Amino acid sequence: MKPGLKPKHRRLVFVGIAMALLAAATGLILSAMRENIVFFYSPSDIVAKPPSPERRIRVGGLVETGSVEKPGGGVVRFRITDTAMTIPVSYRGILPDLFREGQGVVVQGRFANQTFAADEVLAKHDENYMPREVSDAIKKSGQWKPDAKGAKP
Amino acid sequence: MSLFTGHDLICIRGERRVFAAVRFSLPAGGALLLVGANGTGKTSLLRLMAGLGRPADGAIRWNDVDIAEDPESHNARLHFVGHGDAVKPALTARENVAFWAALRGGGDLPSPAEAGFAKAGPDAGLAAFALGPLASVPGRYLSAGQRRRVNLARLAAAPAPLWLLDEPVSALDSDSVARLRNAIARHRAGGGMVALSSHGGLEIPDAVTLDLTDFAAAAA
Amino acid sequence: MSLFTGHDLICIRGERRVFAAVRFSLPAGGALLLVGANGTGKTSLLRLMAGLGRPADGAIRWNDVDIAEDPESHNARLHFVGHGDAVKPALTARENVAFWAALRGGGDLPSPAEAGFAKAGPDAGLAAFALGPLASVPGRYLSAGQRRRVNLARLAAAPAPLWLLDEPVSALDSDSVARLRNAIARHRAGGGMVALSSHGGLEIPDAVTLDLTDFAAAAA
Amino acid sequence: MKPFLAIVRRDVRLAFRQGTDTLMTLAFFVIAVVLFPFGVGPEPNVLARIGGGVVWVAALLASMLALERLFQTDYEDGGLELLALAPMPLQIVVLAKVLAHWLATGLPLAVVAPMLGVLMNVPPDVFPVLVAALLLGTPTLSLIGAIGAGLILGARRGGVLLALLVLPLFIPVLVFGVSAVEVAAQGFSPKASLLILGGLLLAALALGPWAAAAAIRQALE
Amino acid sequence: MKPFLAIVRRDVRLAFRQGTDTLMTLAFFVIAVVLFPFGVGPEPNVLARIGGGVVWVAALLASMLALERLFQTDYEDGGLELLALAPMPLQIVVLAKVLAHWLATGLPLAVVAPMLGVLMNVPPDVFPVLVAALLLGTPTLSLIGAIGAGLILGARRGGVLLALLVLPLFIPVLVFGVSAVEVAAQGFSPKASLLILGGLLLAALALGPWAAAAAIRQALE
Amino acid sequence: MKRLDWFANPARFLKVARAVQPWAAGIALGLGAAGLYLGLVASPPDYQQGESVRIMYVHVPAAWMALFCYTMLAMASAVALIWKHPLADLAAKATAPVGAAFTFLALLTGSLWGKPMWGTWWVWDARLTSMLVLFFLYLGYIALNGAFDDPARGAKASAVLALVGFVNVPIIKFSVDWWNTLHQPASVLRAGGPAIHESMLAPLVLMALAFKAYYVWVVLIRIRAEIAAGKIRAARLRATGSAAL
Ligand code: HEM
Ligand SMILES: Nc1ncnc2c1ncn2[C@@H]1O[C@H](COP(=O)(O)OP(=O)(O)OP(=O)(O)O)[C@@H](O)[C@H]1O
Ligand SMILES: Nc1ncnc2c1ncn2[C@@H]1O[C@H](COP(=O)(O)OP(=O)(O)OP(=O)(O)O)[C@@H](O)[C@H]1O
Ligand SMILES: [Mg+2]
Ligand SMILES: [Mg+2]
Repeated sequence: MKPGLKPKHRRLVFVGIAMALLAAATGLILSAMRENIVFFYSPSDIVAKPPSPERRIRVGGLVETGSVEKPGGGVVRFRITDTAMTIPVSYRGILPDLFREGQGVVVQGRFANQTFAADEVLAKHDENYMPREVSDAIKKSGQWKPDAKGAKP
Repeated sequence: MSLFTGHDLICIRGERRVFAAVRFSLPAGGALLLVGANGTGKTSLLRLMAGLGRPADGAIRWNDVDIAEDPESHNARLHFVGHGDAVKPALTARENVAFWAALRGGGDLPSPAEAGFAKAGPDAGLAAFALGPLASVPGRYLSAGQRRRVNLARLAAAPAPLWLLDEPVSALDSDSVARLRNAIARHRAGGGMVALSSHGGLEIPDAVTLDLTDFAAAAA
Repeated sequence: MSLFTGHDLICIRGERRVFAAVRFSLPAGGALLLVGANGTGKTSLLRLMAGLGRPADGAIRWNDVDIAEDPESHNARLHFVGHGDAVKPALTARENVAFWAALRGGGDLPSPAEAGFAKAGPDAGLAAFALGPLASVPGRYLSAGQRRRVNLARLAAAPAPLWLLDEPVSALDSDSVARLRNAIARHRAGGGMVALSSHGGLEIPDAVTLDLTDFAAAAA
Repeated sequence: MKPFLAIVRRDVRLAFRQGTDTLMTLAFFVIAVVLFPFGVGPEPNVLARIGGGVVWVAALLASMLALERLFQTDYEDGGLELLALAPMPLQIVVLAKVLAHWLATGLPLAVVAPMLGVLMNVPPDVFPVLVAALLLGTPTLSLIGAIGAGLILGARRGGVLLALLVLPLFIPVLVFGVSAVEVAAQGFSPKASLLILGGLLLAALALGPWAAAAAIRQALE
Repeated sequence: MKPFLAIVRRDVRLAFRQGTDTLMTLAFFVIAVVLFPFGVGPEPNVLARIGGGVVWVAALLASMLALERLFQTDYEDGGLELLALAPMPLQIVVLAKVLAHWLATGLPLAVVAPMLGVLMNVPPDVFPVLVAALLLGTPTLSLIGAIGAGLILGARRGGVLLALLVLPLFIPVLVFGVSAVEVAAQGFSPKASLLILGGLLLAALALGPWAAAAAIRQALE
Repeated sequence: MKRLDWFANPARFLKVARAVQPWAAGIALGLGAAGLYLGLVASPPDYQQGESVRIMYVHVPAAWMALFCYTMLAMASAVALIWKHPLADLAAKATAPVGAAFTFLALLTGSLWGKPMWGTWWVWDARLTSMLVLFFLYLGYIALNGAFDDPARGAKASAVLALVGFVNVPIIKFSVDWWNTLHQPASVLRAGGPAIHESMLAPLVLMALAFKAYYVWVVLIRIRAEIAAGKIRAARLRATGSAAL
C-alpha cells in the first residue's frame, strides 16, 4: 500500500483500522439493543398499536394473579400484564408445568376483538433453584421477592 | 549491490522431507540453475524463494534481511513464473498482461533491472515475446505455448530485479526460447538476478548450477 | 498390416483456420513427429487423430475406413496423452494407472503392439516409468514430472497399437525421457505406431517429420 | 460390463475416500432444511403445512450442488478426454458416473429424509411415501442434472444459459414428489404420483445419457 | 489504490464478459424463489406469510453458490499465487475481489428482489426495507463467504463443504434480515434490525479480509 | 517446531500422557458416580419444577463443556497457527468431536427439558439458535479437517475456521442478557453468587468436574492414536519417498 511505511507500522495501521471498524460495529449493535429487539411484544405495545388480526405475533408478560379461570372443555382464560397494561388471553390446550399465576409466559397467536387468541403458551423460568422447604421457609420469613425479571418484556 | 541468499534450507511437503541443507547465493546479475530428477524439489525451492511457503528450517535473505520480515517488499522485487499460466480465457492477451503490469504499480518501482529494458508496459511485454499479432486474441483461443508466452510477457512488462522461473521453456518453440534467453541476458546485464529450474533446453551463460538430487539424501 | 492416414485435412478453431491441406500416412511400426511453432496446430491435429474433434474437411482413415464411422473401435486402438495428466489426487499412483487399464478391458484386446511388452497390467506400466516406489503414494503428493509419468504409465499398462502423444517429454527428467524413448522403440518394434508433437528433447529414429508451420500459410 | 463397473467403483471410491463427500451433501441437506424455520418463522402448523415441500426443495438443491462437479474435475485434469476415448459408448460412461453419483449422494438423501421430516412436523405415517418418492425422484434429478453438468463444462455464456434451462426440468419431479407426500398426508393413495415419478425416471434414463454425452462431446471439441 | 482498482476492474469485467456469474446468480435466485409455490402450493396467504423469508433464503443460497468460485479459478490457473505475490497486503487483494464479487452478484440480487417480492405477495410498502436489508446484508455474506472460499481451496469437495462452513455463519444475517422485513410488515420500525445488519457488516469488514487472507496463504503453502 | 522430528520422538508428551490418563479416568468415573447419585437420588426436587430438575445435572455440565471445548479448540488452533507446534494440531483435532458430542447432548437434554417446562421442544431464541450454530461449527470443523489429502493442510484450514467461529462463544454466553430469550439467565456464574441452593449445586459441580476429567481422558487417548497413525504415515512415506528420488 504505502511503500514508505515500515512493515511494523503498516501492520499497526491495519490493526488500527480493524479496531475502529469493530468499535463502530459494537456501537451500532449496542444502539440497536436500545431500540428493543423483540422476541416478543409487551401488552403495552399491543395496546398502543394493535396489530392486524391476520398477523401471528408473540406477547410476553406475567400471568396476572387471580386472573386464571378454566371454564371447561380444556379452555383457559387469563390476563397477562407488564404492570402498565393488561390484555386478556384465551387458550385451549396443554399448559406447561411452569404455568402459574405470577409466572412469566410468552403467548403466541392473534390479537382480535381486544382478546388475544393464543395457540401456544410458553412458560418462562427464572434462574432460581431450591428445594420446596427452602422456598417455604423464605416465604414464611417474609424475604420473598418475586423476581419480575423473567417477565420483563 | 543486492544479494539474495539462502542457507540450511529444509523443505517439508506432505509430511516428508524433500531436501535439507540447501544453500544458495545469488549476486546482482547472477543466474542460478536448478536441476535434478523429478520430485527432488525444484518447484518447492522456487516457491520458498518467492515466499509462498516458509522453509521448515533455515532462512532466505535479501541483503541480509529475512524475506519473511517484510513480505510485501519482497513481492515488489520479484516475478514468479510457475506451472500455471494465469491466463484468463475471457481476457485478450493484452488485457491479461496489462492487468499483471498494473498490479505491480505500472513499473514505477525503482529497480536496478529496469535499465535492462528500453521501456516497460504491457506492449513492451507483448513485443518481447512476439505476441504483437495475438494482442487482441482472447486467452481461450491460445495454444499451450502461446499461453506460456503471455505468462512470460509479464517479465518485460513490469521490471523487477528477481526472476523466479519454474521450467519456463516447457511448451515454447525454439524462437520463443531464443527470445527468453535474450530477455534473461538483458535482465542480467541490467543487474537483475534469475533463478530457474529446467530439464534442459535453455543454456544460460555462467549460471551457477544447483543439483537438488544431491540434497535428497541429506533429507532421508 | 494396419495403416493410419489422413488427407486434405483442414482444422478450424475459434472461427480461424489453423491449417489446411495437411496429409499424413503412418504404417505399422512408423513414427510421425509433429513440429512447428507455437499455435501451428500440433495439439489440434493430434486431437483430430484421436477423434476428439472432426476435421472441417478431409478424412482420417484406419485401414481405409474413416475413423468417424466407428469411433469406439478407433478408441479401442489408441492411447492419447494430452496436456492434462488425469491423475486423481485422492487415488494412489497405482490405483490411477489400474483404473485406466481396467477401462480398456484390462489388456485383453488383441493388438499387434502387445508383443512389444513382456506383459501388461498396472504394475508393468508403473515399472516402465520407474514408478514402483511411488505406487502407493496419493496423486496429490506427486510433482509435475511424477504426475506426467503416471499418465505415461497407461501406455505400458494396457497396450494399444496407436499412440498419440502431445509434448510427452515436458516436465520429464532425463532418465524418464530415456525410458519413454525405450518404450516407444519397443512399441514400434512390436508393430505399433506413434504420432507425437515435440519442441525437441526426444529423438525418434527414422521418424517422419511433419512441420505444421508449412501449412499455416495455406490456411491464411 | 467390466469397464462400466470400473467407473462406478472408482467414482464411489473417490466419493468415499474423499470421505466427506456423502457426509457433506447430507450436511447441506440438513442445514438447508433447518434454515427454513429461520426464514419463515417457527410456527409448527405453518411448518407442517410446508414441511414436505421444504424437504423436497432442499433435496433438490443439495443434489444440484453436488452435481455441479460431476464432470468438472475430470474435465479439468484431462480425464474426461480419456473417458471419452474409452472403447465404449460415451452414454454408458455417463450412465456409470451418474449411477456412482447417485449411490454416493442421492441414496443417502432419501435415507435421512425421515429424520428431517420429524424436524418439519411431517406426519410419521407418510415417511414411507416420502422415502419412496425420493428414491424414485433423486435418480431422475441426477440424470437431468448430468445434462446441465455437461453443458457448463468450459462454459461460456451459452452453456450457462442452457444449464439454467435444465433447472426448470426439475420442476415436474418436485411437483409430483411433493404431491405424493401431500396426498398421502391427507390419507389418499399416492400411487398416481409415484407412478408418474417412475415414468419420469424412465424417460430421463432414456434421454439423459444421450443429451449429456452430446454436451460432453461438444465441450471436448 | 491503483492496483486495488485494477483488481476490481478486472474481476467485474470477467464477471460481465463471461456472463456466467451475474446471470447465473440471478437466475438461480429467481428459480429458487419460483420453486416455492410449486413446493408448498400457491395459497396466497401462506405465501405472504413465508414470502420475506423465502426471498432471503434464496438470496443467501444464490450468493453462496456464486462464492464458491471466488478464488477457485485463480487458484487453478496459478493466478492466485501471483495475486499473493503482488506488492500489497493480501487483505487488500481479498477486499478488492470481494468488492468486485459483490458488485457483480450481491447488488443485482438486491435490485431484483422487489420483483420476487411481488411474486411472493410481500406487501409493496416493505420493498424499500427489503432492498435496504439486502444491500446491508449481502456484502456481509460476501465477506464471510470469502473466508469459506479461501478455506476450501484445494479441498476434495468444494461446493458442499463451503455450504457447510458458511451457512451457519450466515444465520445471524438471515435472522436480522428477515426480522427487518417482518417487523416492517407488521408496521413497526425496522431500525433496530437494520442497525444490527450494519454492525454485522462493519464487523465482517474488520475480520473477514484477515481470515480469508490467512486461509489463502495456507492454501498456497 | 518440525512436524516430522516431533512425530519421530514425542516421548516426553507420551510419558506425561501415560501418567495422567489413569488419574483422569479415575476422577471422571468417581466424581461422575457420586454426582449421579447425588443428583438423581439424594438431591431434593425443585420448588417449582419438581423432579424434572434432575435433567439439569446433565444439561448444564454438557452445555458448559460445549463452550469449554470450543474455547480449547480455538486456543489450540491459535497455538498451532502461530507457533506451529504439532501437538496443538492434534489437540484441536481430538477436541472437536468431543465438543460436538457435548453440544449435541446439551441440545438434546435442553429440548427434553424444554417440553415439560416451557411447553415446547424448541424455539428460535438467541440462546438456542447460537447453540445450534455452535454445533454446525463443530461439524464444519470436522468436515474441513478431513477434507484434504494432506493432514497438515486440513489442520491449518480448520484452525482458521475455529478462530473465526470463536465469535460465537461470547454470543452464546451473553445471549440471555442481550436479548429477550425464552432460556433463563445464568444461575451459577452470576453477579451476586449462585441462585441455586447448595443441595442442588453440589451434584451440579461434581458432574461438571467429572465431565472435565472425562474430556482430559478422551482427548489423551485420541491424541495418542493420532500420533501412532502419524508415525505409520511417516514410515510409509519414508519407505517410498527416498527410493522415489
Ligand atoms: C435446546 C434447549 C436448550 C439449549 C440449547 C440450552 C443451552 C444452554 C447453554 C449453552 C448453557 C450454558 C450457558 C453458560 O455457560 O452461561 C445453558 C445453561 C443452563 N440452561 Fe440451558 N439450554 C436449553 C434448555 C434449557 C431448559 C429447558 C432449561 C430449564 C428450564 C435450561 C436451564 C439451564 C440452566 C439452569 C443453565 C445453567 C445456567 C448457568 O450457567 O448458571 N436450559 N443452557
Ligand atoms: N479451444 C480453442 N478454441 C479456439 N481456438 C483455439 C483453441 N485452442 C487453440 N486454438 C487456436 O488454434 C491454433 C492451434 O492451436 P494448437 O493448440 O493446436 O497449437 P499447437 O501447435 O499445439 O501449439 P503449442 O506448441 O503452443 O502447443 C492456435 O493458433 C490457437 O490460437
Ligand atoms: N502439494 C504437495 N503436497 C505434498 N507433497 C508434495 C506436493 N507437491 C509436491 N510434493 C512432493 O514434494 C516433492 C518435491 O516436489 P516438487 O514439485 O518440488 O519437485 P520438482 O523438483 O519440481 O519435480 P518436477 O521435475 O517433477 O517438477 C515431490 O517428491 C513430491 O512428491
Ligand atoms: Mg516442478
Ligand atoms: Mg499444443
